[in-house]
Order: sequence, then structure tokens, then C-alpha cells
Amino acid sequence: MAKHHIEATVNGDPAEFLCETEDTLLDVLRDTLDLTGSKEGCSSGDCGACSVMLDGRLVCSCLVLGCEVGGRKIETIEGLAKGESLHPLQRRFLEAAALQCGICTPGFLVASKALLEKNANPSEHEVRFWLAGNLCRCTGYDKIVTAVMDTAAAMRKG
Amino acid sequence: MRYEAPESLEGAVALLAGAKGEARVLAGGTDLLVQMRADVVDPELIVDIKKIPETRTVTEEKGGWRIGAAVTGAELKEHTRLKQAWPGVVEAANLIGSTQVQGRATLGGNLCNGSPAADSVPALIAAGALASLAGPKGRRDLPVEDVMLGPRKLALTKGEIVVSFLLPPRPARSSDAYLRFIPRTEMDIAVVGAGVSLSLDAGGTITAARVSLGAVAARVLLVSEAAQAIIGSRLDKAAQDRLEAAARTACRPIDDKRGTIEFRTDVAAVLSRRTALIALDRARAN
Amino acid sequence: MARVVLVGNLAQVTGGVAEFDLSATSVQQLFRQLGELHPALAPHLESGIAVAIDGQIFQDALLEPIGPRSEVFLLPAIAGG
Amino acid sequence: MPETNGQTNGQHYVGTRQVRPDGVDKVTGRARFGADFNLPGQLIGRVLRSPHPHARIISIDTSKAEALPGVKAVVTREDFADQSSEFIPAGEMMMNYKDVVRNAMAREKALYEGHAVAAVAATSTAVARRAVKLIEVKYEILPHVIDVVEAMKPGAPLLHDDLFTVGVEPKPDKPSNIAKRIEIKVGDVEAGFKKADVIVERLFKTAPVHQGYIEPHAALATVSEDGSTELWTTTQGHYIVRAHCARLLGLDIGKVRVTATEIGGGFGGKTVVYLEPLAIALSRKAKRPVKMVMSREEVFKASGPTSGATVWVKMGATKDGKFVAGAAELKYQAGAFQGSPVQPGTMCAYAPYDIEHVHVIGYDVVSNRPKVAAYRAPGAPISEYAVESVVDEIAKKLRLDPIELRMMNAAREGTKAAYGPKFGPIGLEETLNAIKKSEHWNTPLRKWQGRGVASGFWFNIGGETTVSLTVNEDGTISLMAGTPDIGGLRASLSSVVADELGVPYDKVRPIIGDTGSLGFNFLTGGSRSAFSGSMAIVEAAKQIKADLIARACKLWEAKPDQVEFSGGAVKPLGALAEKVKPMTIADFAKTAGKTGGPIGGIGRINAQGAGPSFGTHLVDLEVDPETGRATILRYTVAQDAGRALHPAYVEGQYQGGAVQGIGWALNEEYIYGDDGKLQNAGFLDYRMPVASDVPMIDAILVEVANPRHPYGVRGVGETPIVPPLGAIANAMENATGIRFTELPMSPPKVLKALKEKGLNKA
Repeated sequence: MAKHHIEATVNGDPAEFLCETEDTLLDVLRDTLDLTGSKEGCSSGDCGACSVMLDGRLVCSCLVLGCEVGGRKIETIEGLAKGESLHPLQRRFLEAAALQCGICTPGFLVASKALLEKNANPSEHEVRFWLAGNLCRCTGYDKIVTAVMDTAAAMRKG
Repeated sequence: MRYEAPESLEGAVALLAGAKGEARVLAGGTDLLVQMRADVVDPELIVDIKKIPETRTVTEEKGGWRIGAAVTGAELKEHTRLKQAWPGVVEAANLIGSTQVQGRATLGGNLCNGSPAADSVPALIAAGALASLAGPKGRRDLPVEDVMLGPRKLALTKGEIVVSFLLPPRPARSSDAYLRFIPRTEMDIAVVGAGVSLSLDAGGTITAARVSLGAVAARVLLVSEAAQAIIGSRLDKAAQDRLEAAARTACRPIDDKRGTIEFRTDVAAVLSRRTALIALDRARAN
Repeated sequence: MARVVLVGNLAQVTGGVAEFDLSATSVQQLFRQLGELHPALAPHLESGIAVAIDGQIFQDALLEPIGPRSEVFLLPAIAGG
Repeated sequence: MPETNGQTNGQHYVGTRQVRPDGVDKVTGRARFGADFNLPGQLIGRVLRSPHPHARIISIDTSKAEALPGVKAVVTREDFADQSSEFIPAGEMMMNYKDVVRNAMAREKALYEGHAVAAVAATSTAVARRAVKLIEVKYEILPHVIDVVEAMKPGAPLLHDDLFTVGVEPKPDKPSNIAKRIEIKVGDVEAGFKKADVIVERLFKTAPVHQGYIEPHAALATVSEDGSTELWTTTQGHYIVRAHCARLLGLDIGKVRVTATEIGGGFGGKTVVYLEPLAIALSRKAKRPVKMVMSREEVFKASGPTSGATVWVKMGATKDGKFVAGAAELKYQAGAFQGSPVQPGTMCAYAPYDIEHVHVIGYDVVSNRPKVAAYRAPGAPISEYAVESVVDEIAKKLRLDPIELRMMNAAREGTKAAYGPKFGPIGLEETLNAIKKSEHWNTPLRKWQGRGVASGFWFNIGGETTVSLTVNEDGTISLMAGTPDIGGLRASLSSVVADELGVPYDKVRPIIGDTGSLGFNFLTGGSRSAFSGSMAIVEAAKQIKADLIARACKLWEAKPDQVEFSGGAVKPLGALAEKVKPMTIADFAKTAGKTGGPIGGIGRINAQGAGPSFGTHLVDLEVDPETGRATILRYTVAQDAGRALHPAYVEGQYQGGAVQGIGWALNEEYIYGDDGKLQNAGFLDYRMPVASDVPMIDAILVEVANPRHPYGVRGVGETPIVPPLGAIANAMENATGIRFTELPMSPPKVLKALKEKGLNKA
């Protein structure tokens, strides 16, 4: 059958694309819209490298069909930095060496931003459980968790 | 592969009933999409039910709660009053996968995926939840424990879908809880799951209880012997032992990559006790 | 004369002889002299061998000097993950 | 380091926590990893893999697939010439091209579930998926063997009828699954045991574990009609990939240009070729670019885990705690082809200790599993886990503090290593002292909590390395290295360049060059890239400084002794200082054309003098006696870095290695059914630690300078995964009184053991 014609909003801009029913939102972002910042680590929702916001809700884009997102708002890692300036989480990740290879970093940043929007003062326990769906094999999570908590503290000070 | 997102129940039922090849209902998609990727299923038709209002709402009904089959775990978590009435059901729904998965995964999907290890199902069964179905012959209600017949086998007829769940009214001094065992702290499939719902009289004696166990048999079990073991008690040590014994007897697990028969049986006993004690504390607080 | 010790399986090739005193002043000479003493050993010296000279491990270093009283060990080559 | 370096203000960047130059791209999604590259007209490649663990391939019929519209090429064993038997280094082990070609594409037999049997290139993923299903393969299913001990038994299913055990006399006349027997012998171990007052003997078993990098293997190849080949791939060593592909496909090395994409983790697993030769073969046939990406399932089933093993250890000590003898027998799974890391396993087993009599025997054994690949300190965690467990038992038997016992026997400068040569300056004692002094070591524990300590060793290596430094027209510096940056390399090397040339850190721009742009580099592995890269940079910087001094002398009509290079400038000395002003690198750069042309240097070295790195780990955990689940409560790592070029990324290596070790110890394992098929080929059931499974990992940087490196650097990447297995097993014993000898210590095993002792009640 013919491809689906979908219109959605991606990082604040109108986006229009064609996709097959079986194409996931991750396939669409990476292969059709050339937004390769979202990574495919497992395609089964177990690694979080493809994390995006869908209508303000944190999801794995590998578990959403492209044809489901008509008329909806999608935010990806590419939309995190506003204009010239990096998001405070992005800056803190750099300063704190909270990434090694960097493949999981976009997913962690999108997920961490979602956390801080819900909870401005998360405990270490809350950060670790919120991020449990984001696998990192390099850092042992220490510097990531620290960076998220430090960013939260800095943002609370404003 | 066709994709349809009807806005009415009738539309959805008609599509499913009329499907030539394999048809699948799409709610959160957290199981369906994985199975499609792995070539486990290759449906001819996918019917997305999220545009049907009844599947997406949580409403109070006759003192109880009606939860749409396509409401996500994350949405349930944000529903303060539901969480207060049925903390076990809400926490079970929020043990399914990661934060990301909870943003998509639904009670309807978790049940209809037909896994004996589904986290929310023991909690729903313990709660005495009714599944409200719609099909070519109209609407009917089924107790949740009767929806799943075995791994990937459901009591639904062709064209029939789970629309919502009805949780009964809560008397005073009632509450519920759900615990599961996994090797990690998150992200695993339950090796054992235990749901307990109970009510107390003014003196703190258990007047009513339902106990359900997941991942210890081909389907999620409602263990009435376990409930009987604690009804009329204040969950003293003797009652706890009776509860554990009943849970053990009920287990008919398998050896697999996630756990052995011996391990599942032992842990089922431990979890049913621990879950009951949490439910008891909560009930006392109400 | 440098003291030369074969570690691991190399000694099997020399019929159990694991220690030598050789006048070699470089790894290249060492390999040549060992090859002459035990022709069967020669192919094993071409690759996959590390040489420890007075405690310092060298790999693929034919030209590395060996002192008159150096203690030399021939080991399997090492890489890593 | 030479005091003539550093900034005009005397500042040094080495040893400080600079922001990585490649960082912004990695936090914005711009950085391009393996699967992020695409070319116009590109096809999608997909692999057909064996469903059987062991089967003879009778025939492969690709006609239906080739007839499918959109299919542009299909390759099978027919498209790869057989290779003669020749051993080459691959990761930490020697690999044979005869095996490399067979692992890339099955020939006579499929030797494990997931073994590549054919590959297609088509116009879309959907078409490629359909095409693969249309390939008809006739198999003669053969009996399989998975377990290493089973595989060694006479009469076990034979993987290779031409595999005769090496290292046994007399040479065997029958083939077997035992590829090699190796032996390390120091002193007379039997005599040693006679001197022992206490002897502990144990048999251990470890499960195969995967490196678990989050980025699946990916490759994009394009071959033109004249045979010139370009390849983009995620690898730890693009020069090694070039060598393997040129060999397997009969190409001139000069005609193959390989670009290493950003790499999403490797840990040793990306040191060999899988998709690369297939993508090139498909592109050569289709005359179009071909992109291939593995699914996670393929990564688990077809790329290298590390060995599972059976390890027997026997140690003897005097009553006052001096180790007098150590024996061990290691049986390591190699997977379907020989080449397990059993050799380093035998050499590392007793390396941390000063023992007069050591005898270690190792076996390299094939079975119907994916060929193992290097994994962080390959072979060492397995044998050192067994030894560290036994050391702990000896401490308990002798009522000695486990740190004191290790201190008493610790290898130090001048100690004859158990594998032969004497150690130079090393830091094992310092790491033990650091742990002993830590607040962690001195905090009390509650019931069901346990504390464990273990030490670990890895050799580290140097190796062939090329870097180039280019002084740009405005005085900024371009650094080109040829070892993929897997975790902060660019930051570490840029600090060294800044200090060597006396320019600000942010004026140095590092890139990882492709194989056509820079001379040969051995791969990123063996904890070598920062060690060797910084050595090569010192060489390249010397050339630049000498050149600038020469130019200054000509311009100033001065003698070399009248000038010096310091603080990023050539400065006139003495009387000359009255006449002329210092010239900065930027001053020279502006007028380079007038003083002899472009300015730059190239460091080409085979780095020697790698310094071993020792570490000691301390862990607290709590066991739930009713479920057998262990929770890691607290963790401290102390390791000798020699000199930490970038402390934050060194800490990162310690913390990441510790958590990989936690996974290995508690939950990670390859689970096979009786059918010889892998049952947990995904992140759901291959249980790597998640953020909520682990605590903060305290990292203590011990710095015992390596005298053979200009900055004192030692490799740090591998040692951190060695101690965790022993430390956690020792903590489990401390918590439960039970010595666990099988990894992983997963809840079902732990609960069973507790039940047998009647301890399974809170």
C-alpha cells in the first residue's frame, strides 16, 4: 500500500515525511529527516539511546511508529541547545567528563532534561532510577549522575 | 502492512473483525514493535486504539475507578487520587520497563501481550479488576484472571478488544501492593510477581483479601488458598507461614533463563509475604 | 655474556633447554644466535615474541641493544583490548 | 618533563581537567558514529546467519534472492578466496587468516548459531530483509558442543578435523578441540608446596561475557571500477581493518582508504573485522556504496564475547603469610576458532605477587560459540579472580588482614614477575596503602553486609604510532592522530601538545586521521593510545622546536646557544636580547613562507617502555538472604596511573571498568539451551548494570611515574576490570560465609547455596 504522509513538529519546526507502517519514529528521524543524533542501540526499548520527547513525554523512538506521530510534537537531542548556547546539562556533561565514547550521551541528555522538568531537586536515588532505561557501558554512571545533580542544583540557583 | 487509527470503538471492532490476515491492536506498542522487529509477528493490519476516548481516560465510576486500556503507566502515576486508592496497581504499572517505556506502556497492552510475567496483571487480579471488552457481539465484562488462558493465549474472540478496566470501590482500611523479583533493580522481566489486596476491620483483622502470583505458571494465578490463609488474621507469624505455604503449593513454574523452578517457588513465598505486609501497613494507614 | 631465558612453550622447541648465555649485543643478534643453536626455534622468533631486557619489555624491537650482563627473557607478545 | 615547555605564564595543561575538544559535537548529536554515515546511491546490506550451532553447508542457492527486484548483489563463501594458514595479531591474541576468512563468511561448516552464511545488498532495508529469507541453504546438522570441559573430552563433537593440539609432546596424531597447551614455570612448585603451612585449592568457573558496547557494528563501503576502495567503519583500529580487508579481498593496501568513525564503545570487541569485508565484497559486486549495520541480536550472536573458563588454583603459604607456591590450570573457551586470551591469563594469574615457585598451565579450546574477541585486559580478570579468591581464603585461614597479606607478598620494583622478568617501578603497594587509608575501609558493616578487596594487574603496551602536528598560518595547531578516540584521547593528547609547544589548549585542534592521511598506527587497545600518542607528540614537537630555533638563528644571524625555546616562543638570550624581540609560534607562522615554508612535525615511533598498571578495589555489598540478591553498597578503586594526563578521563576508566566488573561478577552471562542456541541475545536478558544497580565509584589516582615515558604515563584502561570479580566474590564470602566459585553470582545460585547452609532467613 502507499506510504503514510505525516505532518508533525520536530524541534519546533514543521516536518513532513512519508513512511511505511513498520518504520519506527527512530527510522524516520535518522533515515528520512537526517536527525542522526538519536542512536539505535537495541531497537527493543532496552538501552534508551533513541530517547526523544513526544508531546512532552519521554519515550524510546524505537518503540513508536512513524505513522503514529501525525500532528504531534517531537523533541530530539538536536533541539536541546537553544541558538548559540548549550543547555546547562550539555555544558555540565562536558565540564564533568560525563561522557566517554558518547554514543549514549544524546539519550541521557534528553532523559535528564525530562527529569529536571518534572523534578528540580532529584535525589541520587531518583536520578539513578529515572535513568535506569539509559545504558552506558563506559562511565559506570558516576559522572553522569553527578553531572545531572550538579546541573539541577545550578538551575535551582538560577 | 496497514495502519488504522479509528476514533470509535465500533470502527476499531469492525476493522479487526474484517481483517483478512493477522491483525494486531496497537496501544503502547512496547511489546508489539519489538516482536515486529524480531520477525516474531508480521501483521497485515495494525489498529491503533489510542484515538478512542474511552481507552485513554481515567474516571471515577460507582465509587470505583475505570481506567482506559490505553492509559500509560506514567499517566496513572500522575493521578493522585487513583494512586491513593490503588497504590499497588499504579506501582505495578510503573514497574513495566524504563521511564521511557512507562511513557508508552499500557494496562491493556500488558494484559493482551499474554505474558505470565506481566507486572500489572497480578496487581489487577488482586484488585478484583474487571476487563471491559467490546466486540462484534457488543460489550461484555470479564474478570482479569479469566482474560489470559496461557502464554500468548487470550479469551478474546476475533474482533474483540479490551477497552477499559473497572476497579471496585474501596472500603475503609483497604489497600493493595505489588512486588516483583528481578536480578537487577530495573529493566528486567519479573522472575516472580506478587499482588495482594486486602481490607481490615476496625480491630485490624483481615476481612477480605486477594492474592495473585505472576511468572510462576503458564498464566497469572489468582491464589484463593493464599487469601484464605490470611483472612481472619492480623497477619501474625502463623498467618504469614500459612500464606507462604499456600503460595508455594500454587506455583507451577518452569526452569528458564530467568530462574529455576526451585528459585521461583521460594521467592514466590517470600514475595507474597512481603507484599501482604506492605498492603497491611497501607490499609492500617487508611 | 647476556643471560637469556625462554618463557612458556618456547623451551619445548629447544628440547627443554630454557636458559642460555649469549654474546648478543642486540635483539637481532640474539634471535640469530638462538636460531643457529636451535634451528627449530627460528620460525617462532619471527612474530608473536616479546623480549624483556633487564625487566623492560620490548616488542618488535630488533635493534634494541643488549648489555654484556643483561638479563633477557623471551615471552609471548602482549597486546590487549 | 623539560622545563622549556609550558605556557608563557608557566601554566601546564597536562594533569588538568580540560573540556574535550570533540565534546560539543557529542552533546549535540552532531558527532557521526558508525551508523550515521550515508552515501548517495547507497544500498543496504544484510547478513544471512546460521540457525544451527554446528552444521556442514551442503549448498547455498541464491537464485531466488538475486531475482528479487531491488537486490543488487549477493555474496557467499564463493566470493572469498581461501587463505593460507598464517598467524597475525588481532586484539591481544594471534589469529589465523585461514580462520579470519571463515569467521567472516562460513565455508565448509557453520560453526556457531549466527555464523554468517551469505549477505545481500538491496535498495532498501525491507527488500534486503526479504531477500535474505529467499536464500536457500542446505545444512547437514552436526552434533555441537558448548561447554569448554565437554569440548575437551575425547569423542566430543569435533569443530576442525585439522586442529592438532600444539604444545604437547609427543605431537598428537588425532585432531581435537584443544588448539594449544601453554605453560609458565618458575622454580619448582612441588618443592614450594612442601614449605607451605597452609594450602588452599579450588576450582572456579566463569561464564562468557560480552563487551557490551552500546553502538552495534556498522560499516559503509564503496568500491569503484578500478578497485579503489573507501570504508567508513566503527573500529578501534582502522589500519588493522585495512590490513585484514586488503588481505581477505586481494586488494593493494594503498588502494584501501579506511576512516574510523566516532566509536560508540569497543573494550576490545572492535579490534577485528565482521561486516567490513562483506560490505566491500558486496559493493565491489554491485558497484554501489553498501551500508551494513548489525542488530543487537547479531552483536551478541556473531561478535566476540570473551571466554568462559574453568580455572583450578592451588596456593601455598607459610603460617606467617608468605606465599611460597602457586599452581593453576586454565581452560579458556576460544569460540569457534582458536585464539582465546589464555596466554595472558596464564601470565597474569600470579603477577601481583612475589612467589618463588609458580606453575601455570593453560588450554585454548574451541567450541560452537562465536569466536572470542579481546575484552579489556583479555584473559586477566578470569585467572586473577580465581587467585584473588584463594588469597582471600588464605588470609581467613591465617587470620590475617587481607590487605596486610597482599602487602606482605606484593610485587614491587625488582620483584621477579611470575612470568619471568623483573618489574621496574610499580605501584601495587601504593594502591594497597591508599585503600587501607581510605575512610571506606574503616567504616563498620551490618549483618548480611560484606566487604571484599582484590588487586589486579595488566602489562600495558606501546606499539607503532604516528602523529602529525601542523602549525597553521595563524599559529593554531592541528593535531592528527591515528588511534580512534574511545574515551577522551583527544583531550589528553591536546593537553600534551599545548604543553610541548607552549600554546593555549584551545588553540590545538585534534582530529583522528584516516589511513590515507597519516602513517601506520596499531589499534586503540592494550591501554596504549594515550601512552604512545603522547610519546609520538613529544617527537613531533621536538622537530617543530628545532625548526623554529633554526629559523630564528637565521633571521637573527645568531648561534643556537644564543636562543632558547620556552613558553611558546623562541627567545634571544644574553646580549642578543637587547637587539631582537622573542618570536612566538604565531609570529613564525605568519611569515613561514618567507623563512622556509610550512611548519610542522611528524612523530613516527614504535613506542616501547609501557609500564604495568596495578590496581586494588574495595567493595561493600548486602545480600538479601531470602532471594539471594546482592546489592553493591559502596565501591572504591585505587590504581596506579603513572601520571594522569587528564584525571577526569582516568577516573572514568576506573569507574567504568569497575561497573563492567560488577556486571561480570553478578549477572552477565551467555545462556545456551541444549539446542546450542543463545537464549539471551539482547539487553533485556543479557543483564548489564543499569544506573540504579550501582553506587558512586570512588576513584583514587595513585601516581608512580613510569620512568620510560616523558610524562611518566602508564596505560590505565584495562586494569580496572581485573580486580572486581575477586573483590565481589570476597565480599560475598564476607557477607554469607560462603565461598562462591562460579560466576555470575546470580540470585538463584546464591539462594541455593544459602539454603544448603540453612541461611536463607532474614
